[in-house]
Amino acid sequence: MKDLVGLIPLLPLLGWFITGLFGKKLSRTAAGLIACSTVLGSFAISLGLFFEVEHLETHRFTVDFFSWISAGTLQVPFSFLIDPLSCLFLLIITGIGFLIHVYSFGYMHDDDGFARFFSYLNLFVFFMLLLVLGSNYLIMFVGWEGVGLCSYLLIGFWFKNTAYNKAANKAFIMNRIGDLGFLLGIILIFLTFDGNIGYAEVFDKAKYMSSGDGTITAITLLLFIGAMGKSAQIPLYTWLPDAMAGPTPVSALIHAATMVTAGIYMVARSNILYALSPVAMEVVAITGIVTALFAASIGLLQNDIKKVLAYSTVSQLGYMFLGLGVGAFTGAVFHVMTHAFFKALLFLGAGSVIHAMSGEQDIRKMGGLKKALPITYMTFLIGTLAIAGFPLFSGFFSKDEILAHAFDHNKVLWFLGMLGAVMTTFYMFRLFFVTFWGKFNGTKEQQYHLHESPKSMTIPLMVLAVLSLVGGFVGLPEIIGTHRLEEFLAPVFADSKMKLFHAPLSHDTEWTLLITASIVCVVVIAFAYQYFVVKGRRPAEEGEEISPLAKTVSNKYYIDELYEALFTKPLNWLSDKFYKIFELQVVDGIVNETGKLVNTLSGVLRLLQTGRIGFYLFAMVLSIILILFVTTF
Amino acid sequence: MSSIQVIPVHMYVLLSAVLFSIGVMGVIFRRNAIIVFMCVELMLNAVNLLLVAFSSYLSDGAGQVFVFFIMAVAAAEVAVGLAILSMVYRNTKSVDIDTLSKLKE
Amino acid sequence: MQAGAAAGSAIDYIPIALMFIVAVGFVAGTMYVTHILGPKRQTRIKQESFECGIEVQGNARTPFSVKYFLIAILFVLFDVEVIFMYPWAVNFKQLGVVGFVEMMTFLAFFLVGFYYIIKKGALKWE
Amino acid sequence: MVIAGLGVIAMLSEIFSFKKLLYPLVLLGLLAAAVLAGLDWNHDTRIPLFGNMIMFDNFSAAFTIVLSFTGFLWFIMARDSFNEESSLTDHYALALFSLAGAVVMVSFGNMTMLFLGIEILSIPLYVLAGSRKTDVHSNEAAFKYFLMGAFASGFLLFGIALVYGATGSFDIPKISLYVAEHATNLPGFFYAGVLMMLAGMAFKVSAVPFHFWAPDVYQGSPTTITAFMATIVKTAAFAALFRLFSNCFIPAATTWSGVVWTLAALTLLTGNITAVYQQSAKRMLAYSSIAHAGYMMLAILAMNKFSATAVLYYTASYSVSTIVSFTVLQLVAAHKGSDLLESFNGLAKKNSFVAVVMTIAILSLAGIPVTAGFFAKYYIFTSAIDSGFTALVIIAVIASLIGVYYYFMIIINMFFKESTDDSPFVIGAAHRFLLIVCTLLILALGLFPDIILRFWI
Amino acid sequence: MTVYLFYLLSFIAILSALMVVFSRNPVYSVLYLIVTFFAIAGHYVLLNAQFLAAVHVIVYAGAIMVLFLYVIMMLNLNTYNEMQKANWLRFGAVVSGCLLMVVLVGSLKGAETMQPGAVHDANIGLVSNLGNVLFKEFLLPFEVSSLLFLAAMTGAVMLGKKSIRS
Repeated sequence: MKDLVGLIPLLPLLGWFITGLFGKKLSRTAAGLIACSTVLGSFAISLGLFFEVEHLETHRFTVDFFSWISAGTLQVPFSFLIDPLSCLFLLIITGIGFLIHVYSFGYMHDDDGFARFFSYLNLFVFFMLLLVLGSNYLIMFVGWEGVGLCSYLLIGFWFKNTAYNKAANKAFIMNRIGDLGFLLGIILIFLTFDGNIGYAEVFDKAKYMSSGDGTITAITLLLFIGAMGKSAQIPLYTWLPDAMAGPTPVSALIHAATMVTAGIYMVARSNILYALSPVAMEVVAITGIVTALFAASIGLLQNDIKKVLAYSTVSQLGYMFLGLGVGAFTGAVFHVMTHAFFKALLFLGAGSVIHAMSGEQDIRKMGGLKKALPITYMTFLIGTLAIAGFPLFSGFFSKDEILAHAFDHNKVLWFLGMLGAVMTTFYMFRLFFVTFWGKFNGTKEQQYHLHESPKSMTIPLMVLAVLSLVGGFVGLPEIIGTHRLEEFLAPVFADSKMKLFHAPLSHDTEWTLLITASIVCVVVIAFAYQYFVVKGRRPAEEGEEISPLAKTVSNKYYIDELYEALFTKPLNWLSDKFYKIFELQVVDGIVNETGKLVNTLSGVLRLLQTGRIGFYLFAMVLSIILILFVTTF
Repeated sequence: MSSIQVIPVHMYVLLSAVLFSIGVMGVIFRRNAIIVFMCVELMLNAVNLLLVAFSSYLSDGAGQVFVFFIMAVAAAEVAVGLAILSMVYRNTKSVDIDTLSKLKE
Repeated sequence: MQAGAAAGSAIDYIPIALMFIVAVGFVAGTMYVTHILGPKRQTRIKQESFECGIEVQGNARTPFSVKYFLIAILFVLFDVEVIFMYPWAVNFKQLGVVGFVEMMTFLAFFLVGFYYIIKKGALKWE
Repeated sequence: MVIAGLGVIAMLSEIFSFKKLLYPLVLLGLLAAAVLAGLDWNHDTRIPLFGNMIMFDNFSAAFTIVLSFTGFLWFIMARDSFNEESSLTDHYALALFSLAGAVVMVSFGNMTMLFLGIEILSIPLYVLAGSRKTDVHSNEAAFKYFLMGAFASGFLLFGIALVYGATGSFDIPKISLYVAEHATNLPGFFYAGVLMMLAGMAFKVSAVPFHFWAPDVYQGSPTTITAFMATIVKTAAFAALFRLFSNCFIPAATTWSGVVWTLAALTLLTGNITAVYQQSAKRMLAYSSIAHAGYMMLAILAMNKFSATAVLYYTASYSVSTIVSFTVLQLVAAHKGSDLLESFNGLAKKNSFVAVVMTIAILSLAGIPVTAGFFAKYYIFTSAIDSGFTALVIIAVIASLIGVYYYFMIIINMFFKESTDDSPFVIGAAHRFLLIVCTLLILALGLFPDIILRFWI
Repeated sequence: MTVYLFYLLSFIAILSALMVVFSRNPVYSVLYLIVTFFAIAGHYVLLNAQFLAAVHVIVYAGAIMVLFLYVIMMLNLNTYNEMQKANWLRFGAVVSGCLLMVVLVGSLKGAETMQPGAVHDANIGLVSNLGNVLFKEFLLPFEVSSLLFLAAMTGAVMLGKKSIRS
């Protein structure tokens, strides 16, 4: 297997080459098959590696290809590091990547850019694998930029209009800010660890450093800025909802399963550095929880099916960072895995719905789809239960692990986490009920065209459904069973575990937490059921949602009143304000202002270029005078 | 006897500095391209003077040989420059450096 | 070069200075002399240029023909090139064969340029 | 030897009589020059020639290779654009003279050679810039370039004269020896001389505030000539600047480093920010080339053991990417009849090959990984940080972020905009070959940076 | 005597240089520039650079300035009354010129202390010695300069020939 490591990224690259260069000549089927098979190949190899690594006593090995850069003190080999962490990510990327390739086969079938689409997808997979496999920060950075570029291309895949530029530029500027942080972080590492940027060297040195070192904090914070950009954390998150404009498989692969988790991977990879800096840990945790709550609350009022999922992705990413921040590295990675399962499932399900609704994305136009799309309906239900953390579904265990650590770390964090969970459950079931239950609200011909998606789309759905059903069992809390994933990942996080050791929770606390979570989940689902199914409420049309009170007087039900009082009014208000004020004004405002500022400056500076030689000569003379004056007097 | 023995070299430095500055001033003062160009020549001559002064101060021939090359280059520049000038004049009927500002911003 | 050894100051260059003075003086002198010797009967008629009754238009100095311009430019270039030969000529013996070869290469370039100009017909006098 | 290369070039250019043979001969000659330069690689340390007029060390050999290879690519690019010109051979001759000047500039061992090299580089370019004799813009470009160039060389000369006066020699080793020995008691006007030379060179590398000529001249000249200026002239000028300062004036660093710092910062910001506004792709590339000068000045400033490599690597990658971008620009402009950014619209649909190649070149200019440009910037930054210019590096990184913004404008236009017409976009075999070679180079440099870096270190 | 000559020549040089800049008629500018060149040639003679002085007169006064005059005549600029820059610009030009002068003079300190070396070789300016330097030490630049001339010729012809046609 070791010899085949090189093939893992190479195969998708090959696929990109073929589909990209000969895309026009190949038939659609051929192009699709090539793209899928390459990814499948890398998946097979990764699987092999996975088992191999488990049985190595060192649990890690590096594969050197060539000396990449050797400039004086700067010695960077081009080599891959295979260890449990990278293996897990390899499996997620290639596995889910493969499913999504298959899905796209059906989804994109009548798009004229079919081959181009697959070539981009393959290219993306290549860079993502590079990002994960690299044995030093530079390779990671290369992959990092690469995936950014591909997502840029894929978001714009369907865009022919100018409105695209704005969204794209926003995505672009935010990711750039992140990259700036990342790059500076790398350079700082380079300086601090005397010219090393390889994981092995850096982490070995870091092991013996004392906690709370200033430069380490700086490094970790800079890296975290990078992570914020990629993984859409406050304040660099607004690009993700915009990115939903791309084809749905793209949203599933890039903006749910893989790319956005690159930030998590980076932090998890540098766990030892973060373990050295409590400050950074706090920052990560707080950013995470704030983002989680915030995005969840915005999700409450969205009516575009993909927007809802986008905000939920942001909030789930927030949970992962919360996990990292409170030292639950395993939990975070675990959540990455389960989230990849169910969020990919949900996106693909949404895709299938959109496909059936012939392009309609507004849930208010849907309803009662469960008869028309049985498979989609079932799988979507499973996905929803999983994300809601319904007992024994995959989301349940991973979220619980994170929350347990949060509880152990600080009760407030736990409470907020629960609050977020409540909102998540509510908006997900709102989405679910409104879409699949009730009566159909679309146009006649939409209803006429309603149809279940082709096999190539439903099969991945089912596979993912199974995964999100049972995926949780690899990481049972020790009160129930064994946490296989933890054992598997142990070697990666061993050092940082030592650094921030804390006693495990007592068992009854664990139980209490588990049960609380389950009860809350069930109750909220019941609320949602009451509200949207029994009462048959639909989300308000545009403009009404400011005065929910008007709608509530009509019904006498105590439960509804309670619900209104407890959730809807404050949350609607909050959600509304967050969306309108924070997101639209503050974040986008800042981003757009930066753009504007540059443009204005440029407009001013260009005026210097008067085209008059006289002025040019004058400027030269004046500057020479200035130079001589400054340097001599 | 050579003047460099009776006149301190810094007088020459000053002289050529003054001439040079006059040249520069002319360059930014006039608008007639030819005059501007002549002022550039003036600057070059200030440099030549400086070089010669230094060379005979150091009793080193190199300086004067360098002046040769400067002259050669000056000749070449004049040839090309005036050719360009006449070409421009032919097309725009003007050698005013400031009316020639179509390319800008 | 015996003279070189002796030459040490501006004094030895008085002849040159004299020559300049004489040359300039001669030009100035003749101009002056012709000026005073010429008959001066200034009348309005005489002042006017005789254009069969038509008033003179525009500037008396008409522009030169462009076609000499290129020749003038080339003259400058060759002029400077030739100047490089003085020092060589003076030290011809001293520099010996090496110097000769050097100068020949220089001349080779020189002649290539010349050939080029001829070929381009830049010197054509049409 | 470099002289051999020079001879080849010069002689070649004179075979006016049979035009057919000239073109292949030129290409061969350039390759030969590159090979010859490569042959006397590592004739340990430096070979002084003609009483130190030329010092042919690894530095100059490497740059000679880069220059002649760039020249080679450039000639492939320029092939068609000269054909319609009446005097084809003149263009070749002038370009080759200018190239010869560039080679002299990178291997000078004496101020005289530096000066002559600069002039031999510039004078043909003044002419070439104006080679569209009836086009007013071309005239204006030539005029501006010439006038300001002459002015700037005046300053350079004054600087040389002052340095000569202070050190009593034009010979680079002698000067550096003198400066090293009398570092403490150098006369004041020596520093003035250094600064004036700096100003003169800053003009050639188009560093702000001596950059004003660049955008206008770049825009006005024929695109091929612009490509020549943007690649060969910049490379040569930077090599010369670096050679000069690293050999002679390091002891005087305290005087000039502050100035260079300011110039670099100004260049980075002005170049990148102004480019954002531009509507004409050609002009935008002009500003971007100004900005690139800023990055390279970081290396001049850093002046440590990787700087030479960094400059070499940067110039090489920058030249190749620039050649590509200008070639594509030229093709597009020829196709659409305008060099506005809009004329790139929908290129991906029309000719995906060209679009992809252009994208790679642009990414390299923008410094996105797996292209040469990224590592070029990376080395420059690391070498600058090694010498402790962190603040400037941060400015540079921010500037490069702005840079990426406008570079992506072109990519957006190519991929996400619809073209107004749908006339087919075809390119000749020569250009196709050129683009393929360059792209491979860009990627190769990006994937295996060692192939250049192994040289020095 | 030399000293007086020096001051006289310097005075002439500077004065006529100023006249070059400020006289309205281009032809006068040319003539004043020629005067400046003669003055500078005088300086060369004083500095024992006699050969250079001769060359200077031949090249500059003899060739280059003639060319300038020629162009002015050819383009018929002697009557073409040049547009003046805006007054504040001209003022600024003068000011910055003086400023440059001041700064330059200020930055050129250090020369006062330089005393002429004990051994002074008066003959370096002679043709033969220059020839030696030129053809021994400066051989390569000499050859390279021929390349320069070649380039200049090609360029001039390329631009100039068109002028005949049009």
